[in-house]
Amino acid sequence: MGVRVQAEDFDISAEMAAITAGRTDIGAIVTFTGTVRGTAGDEAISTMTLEHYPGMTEAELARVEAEAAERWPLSASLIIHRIGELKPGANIVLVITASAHRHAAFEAAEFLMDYLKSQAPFWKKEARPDGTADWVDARETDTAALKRWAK
Amino acid sequence: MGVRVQAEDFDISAEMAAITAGRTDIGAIVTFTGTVRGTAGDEAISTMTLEHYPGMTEAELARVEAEAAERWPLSASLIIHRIGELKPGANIVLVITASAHRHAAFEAAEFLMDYLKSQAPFWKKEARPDGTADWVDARETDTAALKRWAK
Amino acid sequence: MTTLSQASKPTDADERTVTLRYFAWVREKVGTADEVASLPAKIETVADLIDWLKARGENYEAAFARADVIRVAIDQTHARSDAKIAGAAEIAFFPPVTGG
Amino acid sequence: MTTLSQASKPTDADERTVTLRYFAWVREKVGTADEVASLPAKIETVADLIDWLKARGENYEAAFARADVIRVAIDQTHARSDAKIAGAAEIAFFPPVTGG
Repeated sequence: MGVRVQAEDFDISAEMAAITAGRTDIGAIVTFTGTVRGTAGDEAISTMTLEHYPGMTEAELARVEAEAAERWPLSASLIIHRIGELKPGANIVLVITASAHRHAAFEAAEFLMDYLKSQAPFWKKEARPDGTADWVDARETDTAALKRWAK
Repeated sequence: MGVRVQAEDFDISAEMAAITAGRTDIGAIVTFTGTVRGTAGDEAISTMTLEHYPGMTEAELARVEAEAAERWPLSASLIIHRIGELKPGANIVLVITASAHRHAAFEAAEFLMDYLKSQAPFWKKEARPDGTADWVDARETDTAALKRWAK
Repeated sequence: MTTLSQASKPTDADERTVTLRYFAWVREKVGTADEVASLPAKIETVADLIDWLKARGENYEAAFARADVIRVAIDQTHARSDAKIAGAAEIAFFPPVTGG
Repeated sequence: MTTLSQASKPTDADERTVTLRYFAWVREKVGTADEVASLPAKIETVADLIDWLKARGENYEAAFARADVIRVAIDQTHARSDAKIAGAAEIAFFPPVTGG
């Protein structure tokens, strides 16, 4: 279990190796990687800047991770979210869930992403090649995605 | 898009890099990795041997991958399945799905795994430390998992 | 622009000191990332605090113009606009989150 | 053990040559991974073929004892037990798959 907020990139193979090292109880590992797209609507994006709320971000991610561990039989999980200025194609977020069975790993990873997107205090600002920039609006679909996890 | 059946291990970071190289249209990448567990029920497993049907295996995997690409807006996908004798903890299968949006990537990866598990001609034989071995029985839950994808 | 609550002079006993933090476009509109504010005792809820802030100047008025979209955290925990702020050390205001 | 269809001598015109393949425990019980068989013309479906194979010896009888769990592929495509085998070059028998 772990939560990291960092400017640095991450390496999935290395993170997976750290999670599975010496363990033979894991049968299924799901990873989700979010990356910066080069367009927003039909406009080109030159950079994306991620702002966050230090302290609260880590607390929210840890709370969401703990809830996933309560709801699914997870062997391990990891959330890494990058901050700062990122180029198109760059990694933004990595979620890893490991379990004995695949459906638990898949569901927990989706749950973590749905909650992360609507609860963790991160904000994206997209800059265009002409120097203008806008804050990304929250999407209704991300809020709607949460509803299926209601207990 | 791609399908590989091989004895060799795979590296997720390298496979993801190959899929995403030079692309900025991808926003979400999901990977599923299946690994050999060290126990079956409450018995220890020393090795797992994967047999397959050369030719038909590749054809089935390609067919399932094509169906996923029809049903979800995928930017890319990859299926690698290992064969031969594997130790507990070793990788068995890797599925990668990439899309502009996360729900498509998650759903397509689950679909590929559900179909692969019930359609692709692979068979597992588990050997115990005492030298005895048994073919793994198909699980009803894997067949049941398919039903949610019925069109 | 000046409200009765600001016009009336509070006593020291009525005031509390709280750190206010702003993020993303709320921060840009207010013009600062954080500040320490002395709040009149009559401010009981998040909604009261937003009303009080909006009266402090055009920058605040612009930042909180659409109060319905502003999200709030009291001591780093998500809170509703009717939440009581008694005992809070840090109150943050920000747009709906867009990470991930 | 010998059935009428095997006892009767077919003419060359009635026979077809097909490769039979076996996997996993079906292969182990039959005792071979593949073989070429000459099938009497009267074998029309997968089910007919399984009945014919079961009569060929105890190893086949053991392999196909639970015919309901055996899966079949005709020319590397999944097929049902009532599928016609006319024109098939390769017919494979195996347990339910367990990969992934």
